[in-house]
Amino acid sequence: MMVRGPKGHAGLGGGTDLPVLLPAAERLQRRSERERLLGAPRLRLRGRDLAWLCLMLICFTGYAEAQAAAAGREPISIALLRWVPLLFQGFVFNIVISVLSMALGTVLGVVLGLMQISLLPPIRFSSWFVTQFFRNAPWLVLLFYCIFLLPFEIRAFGMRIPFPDWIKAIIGLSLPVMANVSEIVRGAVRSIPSGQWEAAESLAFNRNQTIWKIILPQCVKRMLPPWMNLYAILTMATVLASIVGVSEVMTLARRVLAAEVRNDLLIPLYGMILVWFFVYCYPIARLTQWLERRYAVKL
Amino acid sequence: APEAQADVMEAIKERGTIVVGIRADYRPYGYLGPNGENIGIEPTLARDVAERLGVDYEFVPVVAANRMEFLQQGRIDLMIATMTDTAERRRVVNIVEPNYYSSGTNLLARKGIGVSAWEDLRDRPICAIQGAFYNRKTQEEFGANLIAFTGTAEVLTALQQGRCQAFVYDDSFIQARLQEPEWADYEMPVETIDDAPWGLAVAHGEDNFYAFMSEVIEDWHRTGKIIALEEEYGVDPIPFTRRMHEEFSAN
Amino acid sequence: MSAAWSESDPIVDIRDVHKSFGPVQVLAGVSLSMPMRSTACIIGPSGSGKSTLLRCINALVPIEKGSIKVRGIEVNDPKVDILNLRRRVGMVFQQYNLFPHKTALQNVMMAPITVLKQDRAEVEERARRLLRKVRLEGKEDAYPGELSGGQQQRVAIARSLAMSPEVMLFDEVTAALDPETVKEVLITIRELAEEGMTCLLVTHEMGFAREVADHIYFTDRGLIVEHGPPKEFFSNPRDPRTREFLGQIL
Amino acid sequence: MSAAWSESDPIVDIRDVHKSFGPVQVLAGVSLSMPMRSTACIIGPSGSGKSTLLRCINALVPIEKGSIKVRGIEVNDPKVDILNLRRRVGMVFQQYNLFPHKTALQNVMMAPITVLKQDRAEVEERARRLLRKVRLEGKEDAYPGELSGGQQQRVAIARSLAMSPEVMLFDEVTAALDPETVKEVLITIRELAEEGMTCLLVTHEMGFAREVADHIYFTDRGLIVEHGPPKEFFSNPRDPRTREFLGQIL
Amino acid sequence: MDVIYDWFRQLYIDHGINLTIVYDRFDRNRMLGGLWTTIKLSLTCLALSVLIGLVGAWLQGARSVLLRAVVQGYIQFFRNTPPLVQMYFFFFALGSLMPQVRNEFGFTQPMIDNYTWAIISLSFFAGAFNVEIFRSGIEAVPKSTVEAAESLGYTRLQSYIHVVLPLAFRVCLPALNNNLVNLVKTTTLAYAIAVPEMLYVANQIWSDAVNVPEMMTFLLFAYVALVGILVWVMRKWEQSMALPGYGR
Ligand SMILES: Nc1ncnc2c1ncn2[C@@H]1O[C@H](COP(=O)(O)OP(=O)(O)OP(=O)(O)O)[C@@H](O)[C@H]1O
Ligand SMILES: Nc1ncnc2c1ncn2[C@@H]1O[C@H](COP(=O)(O)OP(=O)(O)OP(=O)(O)O)[C@@H](O)[C@H]1O
Ligand SMILES: [Mg+2]
Ligand SMILES: [Mg+2]
Repeated sequence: MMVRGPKGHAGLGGGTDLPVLLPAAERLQRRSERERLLGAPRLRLRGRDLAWLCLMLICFTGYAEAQAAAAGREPISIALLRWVPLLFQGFVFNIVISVLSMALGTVLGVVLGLMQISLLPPIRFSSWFVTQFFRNAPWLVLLFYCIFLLPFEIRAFGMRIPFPDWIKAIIGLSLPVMANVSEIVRGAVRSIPSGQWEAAESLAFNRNQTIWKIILPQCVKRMLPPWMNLYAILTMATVLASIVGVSEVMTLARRVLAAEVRNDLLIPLYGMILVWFFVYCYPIARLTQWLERRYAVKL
Repeated sequence: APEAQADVMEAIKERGTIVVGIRADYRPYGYLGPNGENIGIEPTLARDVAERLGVDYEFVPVVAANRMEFLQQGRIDLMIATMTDTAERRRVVNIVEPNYYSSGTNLLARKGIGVSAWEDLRDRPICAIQGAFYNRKTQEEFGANLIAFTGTAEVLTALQQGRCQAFVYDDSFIQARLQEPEWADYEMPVETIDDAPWGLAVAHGEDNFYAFMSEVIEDWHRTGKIIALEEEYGVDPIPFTRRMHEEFSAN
Repeated sequence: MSAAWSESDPIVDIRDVHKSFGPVQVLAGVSLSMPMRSTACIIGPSGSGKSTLLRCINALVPIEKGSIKVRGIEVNDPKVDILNLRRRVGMVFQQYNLFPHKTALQNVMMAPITVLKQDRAEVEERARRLLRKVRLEGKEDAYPGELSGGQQQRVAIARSLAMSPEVMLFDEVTAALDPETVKEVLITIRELAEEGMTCLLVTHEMGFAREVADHIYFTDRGLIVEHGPPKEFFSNPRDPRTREFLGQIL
Repeated sequence: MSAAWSESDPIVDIRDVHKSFGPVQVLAGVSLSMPMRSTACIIGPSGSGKSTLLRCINALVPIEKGSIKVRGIEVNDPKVDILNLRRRVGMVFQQYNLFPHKTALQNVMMAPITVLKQDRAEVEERARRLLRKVRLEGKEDAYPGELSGGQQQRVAIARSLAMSPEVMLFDEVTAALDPETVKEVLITIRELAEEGMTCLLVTHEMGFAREVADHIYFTDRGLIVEHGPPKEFFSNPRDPRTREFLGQIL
Repeated sequence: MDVIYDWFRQLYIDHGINLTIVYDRFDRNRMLGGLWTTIKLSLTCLALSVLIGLVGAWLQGARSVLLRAVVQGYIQFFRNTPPLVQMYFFFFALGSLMPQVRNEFGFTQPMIDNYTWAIISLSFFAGAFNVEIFRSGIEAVPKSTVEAAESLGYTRLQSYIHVVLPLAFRVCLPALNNNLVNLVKTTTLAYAIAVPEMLYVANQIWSDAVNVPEMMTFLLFAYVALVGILVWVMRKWEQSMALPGYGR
């Protein structure tokens, strides 16, 4: 149970081995306490989803394998394994691109979102316009423009500095991410009761302090699910990066299928990629759920 | 693009590398080797170009949506990417004469569906590959109900599942499939049409490079290099390459 | 601050303030002035514009006509350093408006640390003292969602006091409080007034108003109908509306 | 409802109720029983568990030990038809909890239409009458965000009354109200009691409690320390804690 | 009309800007067909995905552990795997397991066609996101407001419909907007299973006429316009639902 010091201070110096973790632990415990009270325990599924998915795929591969054997062809698993190293390289590209463009897009998007709630009409309007444009434009088209508008190498001081395709992909993908984040921020801020603004203002918080210390922290919980959604969408959209010339996993998969000229590889191959994505994204989903709980505010 | 004004041959030599746009998803013309390297007839030709220039090579796999832009912009110096030579394309890039290859169009169809001429395709669901240049004709002239997928694996699966009755594609690919036992129930029921030449391309304004490549292609035809490559990659030499070989080796 | 203001002038000086929300006229020419170190109470029927007036003083809502001066500085002047003003004017809201993502203690500590950049340890000590003063020891680490109505109200009081403002605006500060705590608050406010703070309170508790205030204002339909020192005001109201209102007290 | 219950039995019967929030024990064995048509007040220091007790009666929070019977029906029985129960038990919350997306009128009309499936026109008429009764004519189309504290509180009262429940639980229903309105509410509650409603009120206004209640309960730290009819209770409290508390009234 | 067509033909000859979709009858018709397919696909998927979102969010609060686990599994699967692959799975793997029907040529073919599979898979995909979005909105509704509804005798469904959802909508509308906009754009993925929507048609046209930049720009305008209509409607709705007392 809670250890309370003489001043009613929680935990600290209570002689436990992990004093640093205590506040969080206590908070979590309080949350679970609360969840019990509210009668809405949050589900913890851990690996169950994954197990199901794998089972499904094993069945399917087994079925395909039997077919291949009947047709006297090389087993599917062997054919697949041959390509795993190459495909995995492509997959790493997907992840790198998604992580970096998410980071870039989020930073830009928060700024843009805050500009959308600015008190100055020109800033508000222009940021609204930028947001709308980049959110509504198809991702593929934005990436395509990146081929045009960004050079493939930069010449400076007589040197050629290559401007690799994957950086173009990051830039091209971060634009729609930025616009989406901007809307998420605007929406969350708008849903906070005005009493919170007034309270902060009456305590002489300036606008920045109000936003960063009072409003945004309360928004975190409600911004996390759409933000995670966005990340999922982005990760899946990294597939489009092939247009700027990045050999990401889906492009490679298509090439592998062409090289093998075996259509019975189609489903197992994509199935394998599906599992990779899942194995990568699922822990992130769990993490955000945990973060969501961490930032939950009792209303 | 402004880049094209400077002579690309110079740039290649200065750089020590030629950047070639190739296909990576069309066996046997350009596809992935077991270690992920680009192999096939066209990459081999590209390597030959690099050798002749005495430089290294770098491959950039291209698709229909980006290959012209890559070439115009200078991202690639040369494109050998199974591109059919058409008037529209000549406007955008400089397609080198003579053509280096050619292909015809035919059908892969289940036996006994009652198609014996192109006209029989009317209103039937027919599979195709997205972006192929004969798709329009198949639809417009023969009235087929076209279902185009991105890759051959998808098409072949759809064909086997009965989602379409035939697959309209390059005849060399179809011939290769018909050799396999899996496709024993299928046939190539119509005459090959549209013997369409393939062109390799350089950017507009690169006249030196154009002249150089033109000679290279002639030399390929003269020496029979392309026929040799066809044989190496298991394709029956097509009439076009044989004819070109005869033509150029004669004079 | 303003060169023209001296301590003998009214610290809060409101002249003919008008305010409407759309078609609803809420303040229809309110004037009021408070000398330093004084405590005034505003009483009046619900919806007569009391909360709105307090919010105008703190520049949370703009006014349409009239002037509000705090320490001689016009609150509605767009050029005025509004943050500086708000640092000197504290407010306790009718609905508390605590920050739900912070514990009681953090709610109290936040503003001095963030706004006044005061030393954290020192602020924490003061915050704990203030929470003790409003009898909330043991609830320091509770979140607003875990506090009863009266407890939240008291956190709100402590939060405002932690800024040591020169003028305090209390909006129905005793509404959720039991008589015992009301008495504590009364004592606290008296202490504060002695220490030099000026307090303006809105309240429905006449007993509390009588005890705490130097001066009582009675509002009705956006106007100050009557005002005067509490003794006089309660024993001998002149305006019929006031008389009627006071006649209803149980 | 229950066959075992007759009108002469207590309509609300609470026995030894315990309730904790985590480590905080809020109710430590509360017992209370109300005959039909009676009006009782709960008074006590802030944080003593008054609101929690009301919420337990309405089955908004589960209890850990003890029994709460309304019309002879055990509230915490998982098999009980909780909706039916709640339709008969109305509640006005300390924080009003109005539906912010509905106007005052809609707030009052919603439940009878949705829950009781009553005729819209008839409900609207009754709703307007109720809003007039709490003196909110002219504010029918205002959203809660556009109402003053007291106005919101009155909408909340009207909303509960519109369901014509048999038992009403009022949590600090007069907190945001001025004396005039308090008096109106008092009259309203008396009328309701005469019409057969049973009312349980939590209040900090002793004057109001004395006037309205048949019986007063005093809670402290989760226990009912003393109870009795108002006259007796206020004039002659036996428990020292009660005496101390009442001594603080201004 | 012909004047316009000629003008565009001349534009190509003089400036190399090749808009075959204007002057070429065949391309024009197939692009119109593509536009129509995209609109139909978008509208159907929008409606279905919102429905799935609402039901899913409701089921997430269900008592049955099993039901909640199913909803969770559904969300996690669809959210964390590429929609393109999902589409392949639906079409090629699941599609082949469905009953076969005999077509007019006397052959058997799978019962559900590619257009229907596109609708199914896109709706499920976007629906998974909508569930999460609605959930975040629902969790932002103050517990006390729900309690008020409960104490008035609302059933869980009634309070969900009349109180929780209207408030949750207001919180999550921008996020929902984002997702629906993304859904309209994601309909382009249907090209993978040969549904002739706009990208599919554009892809064929730029392969034929070598006018990738023109077609890309056309796609940009077409989608910005399509999505713009959606956003405009949603924005009107958002404004009409704005509440006094929220935001600043
Ligand atoms: N969700 C919760 N979690 C933890 N503690 C809680 C929670 N809700 C209430 N409490 C605690 O329970 C105690 C009683 O709360 P309750 O709201 O019943 O008090 P009250 O008698 O109504 O007080 P007031 O007169 O101030 O409204 C308080 O000390 C409060 O801090
Ligand atoms: N945002 C708003 N939009 C429209 N009308 C408003 C708004 N805020 C307040 N009002 C109206 O202004 C009037 C005065 O409100 P105010 O909150 O100042 O009253 P009050 O005197 O504090 O009342 P109470 O004692 O009930 O708190 C009320 O009639 C209210 O309906
Ligand atoms: Mg008020
Ligand atoms: Mg209470």
